[in-house]
Amino acid sequence: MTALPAPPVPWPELLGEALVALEPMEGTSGRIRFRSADAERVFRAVHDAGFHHLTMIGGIDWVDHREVIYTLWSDAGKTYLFLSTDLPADHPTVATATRVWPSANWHEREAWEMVDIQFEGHPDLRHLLMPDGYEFHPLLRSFKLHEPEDLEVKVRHV
Amino acid sequence: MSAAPETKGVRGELPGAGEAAVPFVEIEALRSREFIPAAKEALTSLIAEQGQSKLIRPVFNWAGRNSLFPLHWGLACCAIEFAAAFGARWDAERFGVVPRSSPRQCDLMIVNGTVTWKVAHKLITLYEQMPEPKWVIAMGNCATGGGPFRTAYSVVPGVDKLVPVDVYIAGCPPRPEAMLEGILRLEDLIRLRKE
Amino acid sequence: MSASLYSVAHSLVAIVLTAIGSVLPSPLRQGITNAGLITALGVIVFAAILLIASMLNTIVLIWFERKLLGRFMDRRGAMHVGFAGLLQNFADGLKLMRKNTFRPDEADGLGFYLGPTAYMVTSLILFGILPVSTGWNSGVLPLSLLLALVVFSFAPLFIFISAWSSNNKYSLMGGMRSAAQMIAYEVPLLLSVVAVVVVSGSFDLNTIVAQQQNYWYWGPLFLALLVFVAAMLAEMERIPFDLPEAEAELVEGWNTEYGGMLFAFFMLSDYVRALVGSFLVVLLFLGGWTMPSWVPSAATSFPLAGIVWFMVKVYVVFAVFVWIRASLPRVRTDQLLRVGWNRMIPLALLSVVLAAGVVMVKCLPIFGCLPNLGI
Amino acid sequence: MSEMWINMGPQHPMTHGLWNLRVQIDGELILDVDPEMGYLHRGIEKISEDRHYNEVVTLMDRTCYVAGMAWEHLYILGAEQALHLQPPERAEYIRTMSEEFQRIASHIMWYAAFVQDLGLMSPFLYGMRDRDLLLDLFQSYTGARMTYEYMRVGGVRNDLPHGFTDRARKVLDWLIERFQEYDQLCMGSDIFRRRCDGLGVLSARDCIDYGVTGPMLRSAGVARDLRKDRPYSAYDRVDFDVARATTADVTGRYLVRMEEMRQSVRILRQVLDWLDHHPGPVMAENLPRWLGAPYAPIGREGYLLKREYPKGVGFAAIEEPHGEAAVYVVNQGGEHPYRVKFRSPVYVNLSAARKYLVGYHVADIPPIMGSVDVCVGESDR
Repeated sequence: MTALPAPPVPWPELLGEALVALEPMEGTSGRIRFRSADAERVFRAVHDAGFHHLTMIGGIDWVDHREVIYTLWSDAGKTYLFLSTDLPADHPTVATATRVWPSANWHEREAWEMVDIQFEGHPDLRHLLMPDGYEFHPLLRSFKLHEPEDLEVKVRHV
Repeated sequence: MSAAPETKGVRGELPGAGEAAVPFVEIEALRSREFIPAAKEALTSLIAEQGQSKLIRPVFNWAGRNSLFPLHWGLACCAIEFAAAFGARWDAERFGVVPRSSPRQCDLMIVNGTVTWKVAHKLITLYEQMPEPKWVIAMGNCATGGGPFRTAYSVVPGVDKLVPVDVYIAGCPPRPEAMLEGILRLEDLIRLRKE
Repeated sequence: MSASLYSVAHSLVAIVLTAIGSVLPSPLRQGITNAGLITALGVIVFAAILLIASMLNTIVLIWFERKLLGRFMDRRGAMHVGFAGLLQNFADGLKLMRKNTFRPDEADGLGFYLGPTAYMVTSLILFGILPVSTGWNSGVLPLSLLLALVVFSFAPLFIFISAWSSNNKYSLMGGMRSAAQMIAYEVPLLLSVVAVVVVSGSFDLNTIVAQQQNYWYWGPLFLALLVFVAAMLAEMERIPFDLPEAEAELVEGWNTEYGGMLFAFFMLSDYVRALVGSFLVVLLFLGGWTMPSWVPSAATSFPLAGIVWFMVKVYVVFAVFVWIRASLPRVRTDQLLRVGWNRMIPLALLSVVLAAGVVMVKCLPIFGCLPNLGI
Repeated sequence: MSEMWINMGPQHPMTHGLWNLRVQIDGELILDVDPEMGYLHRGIEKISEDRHYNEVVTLMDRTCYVAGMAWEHLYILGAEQALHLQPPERAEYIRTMSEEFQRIASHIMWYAAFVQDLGLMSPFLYGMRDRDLLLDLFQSYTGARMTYEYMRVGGVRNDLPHGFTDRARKVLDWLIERFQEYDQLCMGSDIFRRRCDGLGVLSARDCIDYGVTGPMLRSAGVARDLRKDRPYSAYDRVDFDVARATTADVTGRYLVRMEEMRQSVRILRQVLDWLDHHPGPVMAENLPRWLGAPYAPIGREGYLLKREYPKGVGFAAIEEPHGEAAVYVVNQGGEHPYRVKFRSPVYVNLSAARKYLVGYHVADIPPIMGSVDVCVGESDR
C-alpha cells in the first residue's frame, strides 16, 4: 500500500488544548486523539481543514473505557484522517457530529445501538438495525455469543 | 425464562449480556408451530372430501405440483442464486415455476437466506397470507439452521422455528440446480401425499 | 363457408331431440320437438361451443406468449408439462381452482367478488360479438363494432371496484391508475375506429371485413392503425403501458389481494382482452378472414379455412404485442396520460380527417396495389 | 387521495433485499421517506470478534453477496496491515483481477435488477446469462459461484488454473459486445430516457455532505475513485480512467456504471497479460501455520496453539462496486481480531434517501432506488 504524503496541516495550532495526541498511522495522515469535551470545535476545525467526507464512525469497547473513532477523507489531500476520543465507560457521551457532517446520522445511531455511546444533540437517536425495544448493545465485550444449542426459542400461540 | 406467561404473542428468547434470558422479539397474534400444521391438515382433508372422486383427485394433484408459484422475495445471498435459477441458463419456468410478488397468488415460499428476528413476524405474516395449500422450502444453510450466522444474536437458527418446512436444501448458497432439485423433490412430495 | 356454427348447433340439437322424441309417447314427443325449444337449446349449445373454443384459444394464447417471451429472453419457457409445455396453463388453471379462495377481513364483500366476476363476464361477452369468420358469430348485428367497444370499455369500472374493495393501498393506487389510463385511451381508440367507419360506412364488422376483400385498411388508414394499436396496448395493460400492474412499485397492482380462482379470473380476462384486441386489429385493418386469391378454391371452401386464416393473422399480431413487451420499458403514469390526451387524440382526429379525405377523393382502390396478401 | 404512509418492503419487488422504505405520499407524489434497515442484520462485526483472521473471510463473502471478492479484498487488506504482513506481488495482481471481475459481475447484476424495475424484462435475463459466464470463471479458480473464501491473510488460497487467462479473455471479448447491446436496449430507447433523465438528482455538494460515494458521487461530476486516489494492490500499476458523468441523475449513474464495466475490462486485459508472464508464489513466506497454511483447518482444535502477534491497527479502504468501503481492524495480539468495523457504502447511500427521493413520484422510486444499487447484506452487515 502506497503511503501518500500527509498534507501539512498544523493540527496543534488549529486544535489547541483539545488535542491530546497526534499518532502516525500507516498509509494515512495519522490519528488525532482529542478531548471529548471539545468535540464540536474539533469537528468544525477538521471539517474546515478540508476533511469534508466522513467515512465512518466506529465505537470500540475497551472494557475500562470506550473509544469513538471518526474516519475522515480529504479530497484535496487525498488522504484519510482519524479522530479518536476516549469516553468513560459509565458515562459514554460525546457531542454529535451531525451538525458538521450530516452523514453522521446513521453512523451515530449504529454506534449508540451497538456500543452504547450517547451522542448529545443527535436529532433522531433510535434503533436502526435492531428491532425497537431491544435492550442490549451487542458489540460490548460483555455481550457473549452462544451456540444455538444454548438457545431456547419459544414460539407459542395465545 | 423470565417471560411472563400471560404475555400475548410469540417470543423468541435469547440470553443477553451475561444475564439470564430476557425477551427479545415479540410477535403478536401468531400461530404456533402446532397450530399451523393442524390448520393445514384440516384444510387438506376438506379438499380431499370435496375431491373424493378418484378421477378428479389425481388431476388436481398433477395441477398442483406442476404449477408452483414461489413468492418473489429475496432475503440474502441465496436470493441471488434464486434469481439465477430464473435466468437463461437454468430457467425455472420450464417447470412452471413463476415467481409472483403478492403472497395471495403463491403456493410456495422459498426462504432464500438468513432469517433475522426482526423479519420473523413479517415472514409469518406472509406465510399466513398465502392461501392453502402451501409449501415452504428452506433454501440454504441459513434458512435450515442459521448457517455461518447461527451464533449471532439477531439470527433465527432455522426457519422451521417459525413456519413448517417441507424441503430443506443444503448449500451456502445452494447452486441453482440444487434449488430446482428442491422444487422437484417437493413435487415428489406432493405426488406421494395422501389427501 | 356456408355452414355457420349456429346452424350446426341448431341441427345437432334438432337431431338429438328428434331421436329422444321418437322413443317417447306422442304428447311428449310434440313437446320435445317443439321448434322454440330446439332454438333455445341450440343457442345454449352454440354459446357453450363458442365459450369453450374461445377459452381454449385464450389458453393457447397464454402458452404462445410464454414460449415466445422465453425465446426473446434466450430461454425456453414452460416445457415440462405436456408436449412443449402446452398443458402448463391447464395445470395453472386447475391449481388456482383448487386454491383456497378467501377474502381479506377488511375487504368489502360485494365488491371483492363482483369485480373479478363482472370483469370476466364482460370480457367473455366480447367473444359472442366479434365474428371470427362468416357464420361464426351469433348472427348479424348491425352495430357489432360499437357494441364490442362499449363492452370492452366496461373494464375500468370493474377493475376500480375490485381495487377499491380490496382495501389495500397498492390495489387502490393500481385501480386509480387503471381507471385514469383506460379513460384516457378510450377516446383515441374510438376515434381511430371512427376512421375505419368513415371509410367502410358501416358499424357491422362483417361488412367491414367484406369491404377489405380487395384492399386492407392498413394502407389508407395507416395512422389510424398506429393510434389504434397504441391505444389498444394501453387498454390491454401490457408493457409499455402496464402501469396498473407495475410490478416494481405496486407489487401486483389492482390484483394484489386476489388469490385462487378470483386471480385466475383476472389473468384469464386479461388474456381474453389481449386476444380480443388482436381480433379487432385484424378485423379492422388486416382484412379479417378474407382469403388470399392464390389459395386454391378447394382449401377456401373448407369450412374452417376462414377461421384458420384469421387466427394466423391474430397470432401474428399478438406476436408483435409480445415483441413489444419483450423490448420496451414501462412508461410513467403522468407521461402516459400526457401522451394520451395531448398526442394520441390529435393524431386520432387527424386520422379521421385523412380517412374522410381518402373517401372524398375516391382513391381507395389505389391501395389495392399495396401488399396485403388479399389480392 | 389524502396523504398516507405506505410500506415498500420488506417483501416488495422494488427492494431487492430485505429493507423497508416507508413512503409518505400524496396521490403519486412523495412527501417524505424513511428507510428502515436491519432486517438482514446478522451481527457480522460481532461474529468476527469470535473468529480467526482467516475465518472472517467466510463472513465477508456473505456480507455483500453480489460483490464477495471485493469485500474479501477489503478485509484482507485491513487484516494484513493490522498483522504487519505483505502479500507477494502475484497475489496482489490476482486480487486486483478478482475485484475487477467482481465489479463487472456486480454491475451486471445491478443492470439486470435495475432494468427489470423499469419493466424491461429481457435484459434481466441477458444480464443473468452474461453474469453466469463470470461466475464460471470464479468457479474455475475458487470452486464456488458466489461465496469464494479465496483470499487469505498473506496472499490468496491457490494459484490460477492452467489456461485460465485465455478463457478469461474470451469472456471479456464476449462481454464487450454485450455491453453495446445493453446500451442499445436502454439508451437507445426513448421511453428509458424519459423514465430516467433528471430523476433522483443529488448534487455533488449533497453527495459529499451525506457521505454518498461510488457511482452516485461520480455521476455528480466528482472523480473520486479510491483505486486512483489511494491505490491499493496492483491498481497503481494498471492504466484506466475514472468514469464520470455530470447529470447527477439516474441516467448519469447508469452511464457511469456502464463505463466502469468497460474500464474494468481494460484493467483486466492488462492484469491478465501480467499474470501470463510473471509466475510466482501467491502466499507470503514465513507465515505462522495458523495464518499462512492455504488449507488451514477450520475447527477450533487447529488453533489450540496460542500465538502472540505484534499488536496493531489496520485500516483499509477500497472502491467497492457500490462505493467506498472501509474496514478498521484492531489487533490486540492473539488469533481473533479485537474489533472489526466496516463501512458499507450502501448503508450511507441509503441514509441520504430523503435527499434524492422527496418530490418525485411513486413510479420514480424503482428507477431511483435501482440506480442506488442496494445490497442489503452489505448495508445491514
